[in-house]
Amino acid sequence: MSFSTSFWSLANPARFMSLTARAVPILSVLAGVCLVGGLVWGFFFTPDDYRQGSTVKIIYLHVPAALMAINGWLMMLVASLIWLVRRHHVSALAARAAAPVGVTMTLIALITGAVWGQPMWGTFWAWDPRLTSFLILFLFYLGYMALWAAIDDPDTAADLTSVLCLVGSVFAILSRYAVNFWNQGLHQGASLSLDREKNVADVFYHPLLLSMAGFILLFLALVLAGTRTEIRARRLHALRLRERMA
Amino acid sequence: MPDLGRYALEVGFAYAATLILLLTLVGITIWRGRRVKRALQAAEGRRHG
Amino acid sequence: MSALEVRDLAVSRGGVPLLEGLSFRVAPGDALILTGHNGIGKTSLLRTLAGLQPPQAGRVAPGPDRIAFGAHSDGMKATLSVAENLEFWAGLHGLRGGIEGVLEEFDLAPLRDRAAQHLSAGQRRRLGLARMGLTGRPVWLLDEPTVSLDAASVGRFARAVERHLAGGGMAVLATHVDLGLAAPRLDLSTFRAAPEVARGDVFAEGAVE
Amino acid sequence: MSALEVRDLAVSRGGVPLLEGLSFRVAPGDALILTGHNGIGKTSLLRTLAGLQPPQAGRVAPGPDRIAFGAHSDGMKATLSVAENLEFWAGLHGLRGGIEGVLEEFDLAPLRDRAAQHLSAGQRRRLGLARMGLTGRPVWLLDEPTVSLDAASVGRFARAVERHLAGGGMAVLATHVDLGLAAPRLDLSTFRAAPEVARGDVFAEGAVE
Amino acid sequence: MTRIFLRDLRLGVRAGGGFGLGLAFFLIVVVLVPFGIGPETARLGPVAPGILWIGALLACLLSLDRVFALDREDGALDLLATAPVPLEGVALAKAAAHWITTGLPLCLAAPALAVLLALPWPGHLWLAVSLLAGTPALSLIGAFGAALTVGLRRGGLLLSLLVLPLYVPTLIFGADVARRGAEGLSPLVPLALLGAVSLGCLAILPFATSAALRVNLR
Amino acid sequence: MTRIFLRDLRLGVRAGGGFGLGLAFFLIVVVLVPFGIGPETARLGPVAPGILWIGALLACLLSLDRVFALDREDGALDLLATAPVPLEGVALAKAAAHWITTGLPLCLAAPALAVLLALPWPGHLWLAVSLLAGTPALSLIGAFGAALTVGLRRGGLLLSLLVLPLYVPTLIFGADVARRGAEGLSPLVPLALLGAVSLGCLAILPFATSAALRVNLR
Ligand code: HEM
Ligand SMILES: Nc1ncnc2c1ncn2[C@@H]1O[C@H](COP(=O)(O)OP(=O)(O)OP(=O)(O)O)[C@@H](O)[C@H]1O
Ligand SMILES: Nc1ncnc2c1ncn2[C@@H]1O[C@H](COP(=O)(O)OP(=O)(O)OP(=O)(O)O)[C@@H](O)[C@H]1O
Ligand SMILES: [Mg+2]
Ligand SMILES: [Mg+2]
Repeated sequence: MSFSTSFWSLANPARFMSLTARAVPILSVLAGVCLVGGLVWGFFFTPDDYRQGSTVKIIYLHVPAALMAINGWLMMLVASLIWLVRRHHVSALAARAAAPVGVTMTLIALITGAVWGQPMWGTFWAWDPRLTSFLILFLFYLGYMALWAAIDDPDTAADLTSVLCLVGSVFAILSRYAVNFWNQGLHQGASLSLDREKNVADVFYHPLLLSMAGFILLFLALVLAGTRTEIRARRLHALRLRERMA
Repeated sequence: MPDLGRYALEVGFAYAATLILLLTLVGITIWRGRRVKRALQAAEGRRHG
Repeated sequence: MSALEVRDLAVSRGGVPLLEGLSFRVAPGDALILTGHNGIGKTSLLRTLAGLQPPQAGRVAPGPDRIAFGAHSDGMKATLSVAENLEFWAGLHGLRGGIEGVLEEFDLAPLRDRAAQHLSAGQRRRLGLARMGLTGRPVWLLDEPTVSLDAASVGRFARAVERHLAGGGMAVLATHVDLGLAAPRLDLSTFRAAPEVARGDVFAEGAVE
Repeated sequence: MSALEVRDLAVSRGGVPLLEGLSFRVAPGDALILTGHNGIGKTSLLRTLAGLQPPQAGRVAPGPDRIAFGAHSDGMKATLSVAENLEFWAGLHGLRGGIEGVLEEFDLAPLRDRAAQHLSAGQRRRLGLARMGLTGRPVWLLDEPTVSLDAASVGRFARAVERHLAGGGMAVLATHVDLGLAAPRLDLSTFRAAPEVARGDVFAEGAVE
Repeated sequence: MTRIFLRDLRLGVRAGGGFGLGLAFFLIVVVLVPFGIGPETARLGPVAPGILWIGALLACLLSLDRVFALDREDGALDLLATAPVPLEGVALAKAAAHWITTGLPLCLAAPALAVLLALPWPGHLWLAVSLLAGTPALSLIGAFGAALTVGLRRGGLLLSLLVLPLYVPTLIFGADVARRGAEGLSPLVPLALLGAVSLGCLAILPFATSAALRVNLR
Repeated sequence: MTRIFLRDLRLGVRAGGGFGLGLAFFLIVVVLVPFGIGPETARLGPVAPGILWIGALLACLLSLDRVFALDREDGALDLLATAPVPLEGVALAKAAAHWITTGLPLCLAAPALAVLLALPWPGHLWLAVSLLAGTPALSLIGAFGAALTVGLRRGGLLLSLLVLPLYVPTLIFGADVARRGAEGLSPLVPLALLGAVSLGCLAILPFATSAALRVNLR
C-alpha cells in the first residue's frame, strides 16, 4: 500500500479509528519521555546565561510552544482545505481537534513570553510585532473555536469554519507584515537558523531540541486523541438525531 | 534544585503556568474522550439492544 | 414549459431524515396539494424543492431558477410601503408589467402607501402572496398560503392560482385547511423516513468502534 | 368568578378609529367567537380587552389581571427548550401544578427538550397555546389560535378550551376558520366605526384655526 | 421577579444570548487602541484609565437594546406586562440581569486588560473599584433608555443618543477615580460621588422605566 | 444588484434603518473621550488620529449585524438567494450599501469632529483620505463576518470576535496615515498599503461571503 492510498484511507472514520487506536498511546509515551527529558535537562542541568541569568531556562517552554502554536494553525489550514476540496469528514474533525491544542500553545507562548519580558525588557507586555501577532493569532483561534461551538449542524460548522480558516490565514499573514511595519520591536529574530554561527550555544541547544520534539509529539498525540473523540461525538450526534426522530 | 538567582519567581512561574496549562489540556482531552466514549457506547447499546 | 419532476427524493431537516422515496410529477397547468400532520416535513420539502436546502437523495427538476417560493415569512420590509416592497421584487425579477395587476388581484390598491408594519395579519399575508405573481416563474411553492386570510381573500387567492395555472404555470401548496382549489392531494405521511435508514451521513452508517 | 362585560367600547389602532358601540357579555363557562374581514379590528379589540391599549371609549371588566392573552407572537424564547419556556411562565403566574398537564394536553411531551427554534410552525403554535393553561386566569383571549395546526391539533385545542370553560372559564376567540367549538359568533362588521366620528381626540373634533 | 431575573440570566448565557458580548467588546477596544494610537508606553499610560472607562461604557451601551427589545419582538413583554408582577419589578430585574451579564464581567476583566494598556500599578485596583461602583448606574440608566425606545423598530440609534448625556456624570466621576488612583492621588471624593449616583439611580429609575414601558405598550 | 443596493440604501435611510447609527456612535465616542481622558490639548492631540480611527472602526463593527440578519429574519434572504442575481452580487451590493450608509458619512464627518479632539491641522485632510481609502475594506470584511454568523440567533458577539482580528491590518495602516499626516510626515507609503488592502478585499471577499451565505442558507 503506497503512502498516498494509506493516507487517504484515513478519511474513512472507521479506518481512522482502527489505525490510530494504537498510535495514540505510543505517541503519548514518546511525548512524555521527550518532554520530561528535555525539560528536566533544561531546568536542572544547564548553566545560566551570562546576560539573561536563569531566565534563559524559559526558552525550553517558550520556543517550542510558539512553534506549535503556529504549526497548529498551519495544520488547521491544511485540514480545512482537504475538507473543502475532498469532503473528508475526518479532516474537518481533525481541524476542530487541533484548535484547543493550538490555543493552549499560543497561551503558553504568550504567558512565558510575558513573564520573560518582565526581567528582560522591564515590562510584562510591550506591543512588539511578534508579541502582537501572537495576540492576533490567539484571537483567531478563539474566533475559530467559538464559531465551531456556535453552530449546531456539524457539516455547516465544518464548512463555515473552513472558510474562516482560509480567509483568516490570509489576514494573519497580512497582519504580520502590518505589525512589522507599525512597530520595530524588541524581540529577537530566529536563533535556530541553519547558520551555526548565530545559533544559541550548544548547551542550550540540545535540551531545546529535545523539548521541541516533546512538544511536537504531545501535539500529535493530543490532536489524534481529540480527533478520535470528535469522531465519536459526531457519531453520537448522528445517533441522537435518529433517536429523536424515532 | 538549581539556583535560579534573582529570577527564581519568573522562571518558576513560567514553568508552573506551562505545566498547569498542559496538564489541564491533557486532562480535558482524556475526560472528554471518556465521556463521549461512554455516551456513544450507551447510544449504540440502546440502538442494538 | 417543462413539468415539475421529483424523483425518489429524500428530505431531512437539521440532520434528521424526514421523508424518503418521494416521487411525483406536476404537469404545466396542474397543482398539487401537500398534506400531513404537523412536523411531518412539508416546509422542509418545499425548501428542498426551492433549492434552499440540498436533498439527501433523489432529483428535482427544473432548477431553482424556475421556482418561486412563498414561505411563511414573506421577506417584506416593515418600513417600506406596500408598493415599494412589491416594486423591489418586480424589479429584481426584471418584470416590466408594473405592480398594478397584483395590487388589484389581492385588493391591496387601497393600502399601497401603507408601511408593511402597519398592516393587519391578513393584509400582510396578501402582500406576501402578491409577490408570487411578480416573479414571472412557472412553478409556485406555497407554504400554508391562506393563514389569516378571510373568506373573500381565500377566494381571491384561489382565483389567482387558477389564473396562474391557466397560463401554463404549476403550483405545489402545503396546507391543513381547504384552499378552495380543485387539485390532487398528496399525503406525506406515507413517505415518512424510517429512522434506521439514514442516508448521506457516513457517521450514521456503521459503528466507528 | 365574574363575567366578562364589555360596554359601549370604541377601539382604534394607530390613531384610526376601527370599532365603536361594541357591547357584549361572556358569562363563566361561555365562549365568544369574533369574526370579520381582514383589517376590521379583531386583533386591536383583543389587545384592548387585554389592557394592552386603552379603549377610546367604554368599559371593560374585569381588569387585565384576570385575563390571559394569546397573541400571534407567542413570547417563546427560541433558545430555550419547550419545557424551559413553559416552566418560566408557570413560575411567573405562581402555578404549582407543574407543566406536565399542558405538555400532555397539547402533545408536546415528546418535544419537551427541543429548543423552540427547532419546532415546526404547528408545533410552535401548540407551545404558544399550552402557555394559556399555565396562567390560571379565567378569561382567555385568543387571536387566530388554530393557524398552522393540523386537524388532530385543532381537536386537541378545542378540547382544551372546552375543559377550560367547563371549569368556569371564559374565552374570546378571533378567527376566520372553523374552530370546532360550539359557541355564539359575533360579526364585528356591524360595529365598524364611522370614519367621520373620531372620538377621544380633541383635535379631531373641531377646526382649530 | 427573581424568576424574570433568572430567566434573563439564562437567556443571556445561552449561545448567542449576549453574555460576554460586552466583555468581548471591551477586549476589542483594549486590543485595538494601541494599533490606533501607537504602541509606546508613554503614550498609552496617561490615557489608559479614560480609555478603559470609555470602553466599559460603550460595552454597556451596546448591550442595552437587548434589555427589552427581544421581549418586545416576540410578544413576551406584552405577556409580562399582564402577568402578576409589578412592572417596576420587571424593570429592576432586567437591569440587574443586564448588570450581571455585562457590568460584572467588565469589572473583573478590567484590571487584567489594563496591563495591555500599560496602566501604572495602583491604578488597576482603583479601576476595578470605580467600575464596581459605577456600572450599576450604567445598567439602570440604560434600562430606562431602552424602555423609552422599545416601541421603535431598531431604536438603537435613538437609544444611544438619549442615554449618552445621562451617562456623562457617571463617566466623569468614574474615570476620575481611576485616573487619580493611577496617579497616586486620593480618589475618595469622586468615589463617594460615584456611589451616590449609583444609589440615586437605583432609587428612582425603576419607576421611570416602568412608566416608560407602560406608555410604550399601548 | 443595483436594485438591492438601492433598496438597502432606502431601508437604511428610513426611520430606524440604521443610517446615522454609525455616525452617531462615532460622535458619541468623540464626545466622551475628553470626559474620559481629560480635556488638555497636550493629552488629546497625539492620540486624536488613533481615537478617531478606532471610533470609525467600532461604528462599522456595530452596524454589521444588520447587513444580512434582518433579511434572514424576515425570509428575504431565502428569496434573494433564489432570485435571478448571483449571490456574489448580493454580497457586494450589501457591502456597498453598508459602506454608503456607514463608511461614507464617517469620512465626511471625521474632519469636523477631529476639531473637538484638537487634531493638528493638516491631519484633518489625511484623516478623511485615510478613512476614504480604508472604510471600504471594513465594510467588505464586515459583510464576510456577517455572512458567517447569519444563521445564528443574535450572533453579534461572535461576529465581533471573528471580525476583530481581520480588521487589524486596515486599522494599522489607516491610523498610520492619519498620524503621519498630523505630524507632518509623508503618509504615502501606508496610504498605498491601505489602498492595496481595500482592493484586495474587494477582489476576494465577495466570493468568500457568498460561499458562507450559501452554506448558511441550507
Ligand atoms: C508575550 C510575549 C512573547 C511572545 C508572544 C513571543 C513569541 C515568540 C515566538 C512566536 C517565537 C518563535 C519565533 C520563531 O520561531 O521564529 C519566539 C521565539 C523566541 N522568543 Fe519570544 N515571545 C515573547 C516574549 C519573549 C521574551 C520576553 C523573550 C526574551 C527576552 C523572548 C525570547 C525568545 C527567544 C530567545 C526565542 C527563540 C528565537 C528563535 O529561536 O527563533 N520572547 N517568541
Ligand atoms: N401598528 C399599526 N399601526 C397602525 N395601523 C395598524 C397597525 N396594525 C394594524 N393597523 C391597521 O388597523 C386595522 C385593524 O387591524 P387589526 O390587526 O386589528 O385587524 P384584524 O381584524 O386583526 O385583521 P386580520 O384578520 O387581518 O388579522 C387594519 O386596517 C390595519 O391596517
Ligand atoms: N430549524 C430546525 N432545526 C431542526 N429541526 C427542525 C427545524 N425546523 C423544524 N424542525 C423539525 O423538523 C420537522 C419537520 O419540520 P417542518 O417545518 O418541515 O414541518 P411541517 O410539516 O412544515 O409542519 P407544520 O405543519 O407544523 O408547519 C419537525 O419535526 C420539526 O420539529
Ligand atoms: Mg410548516
Ligand atoms: Mg389580526
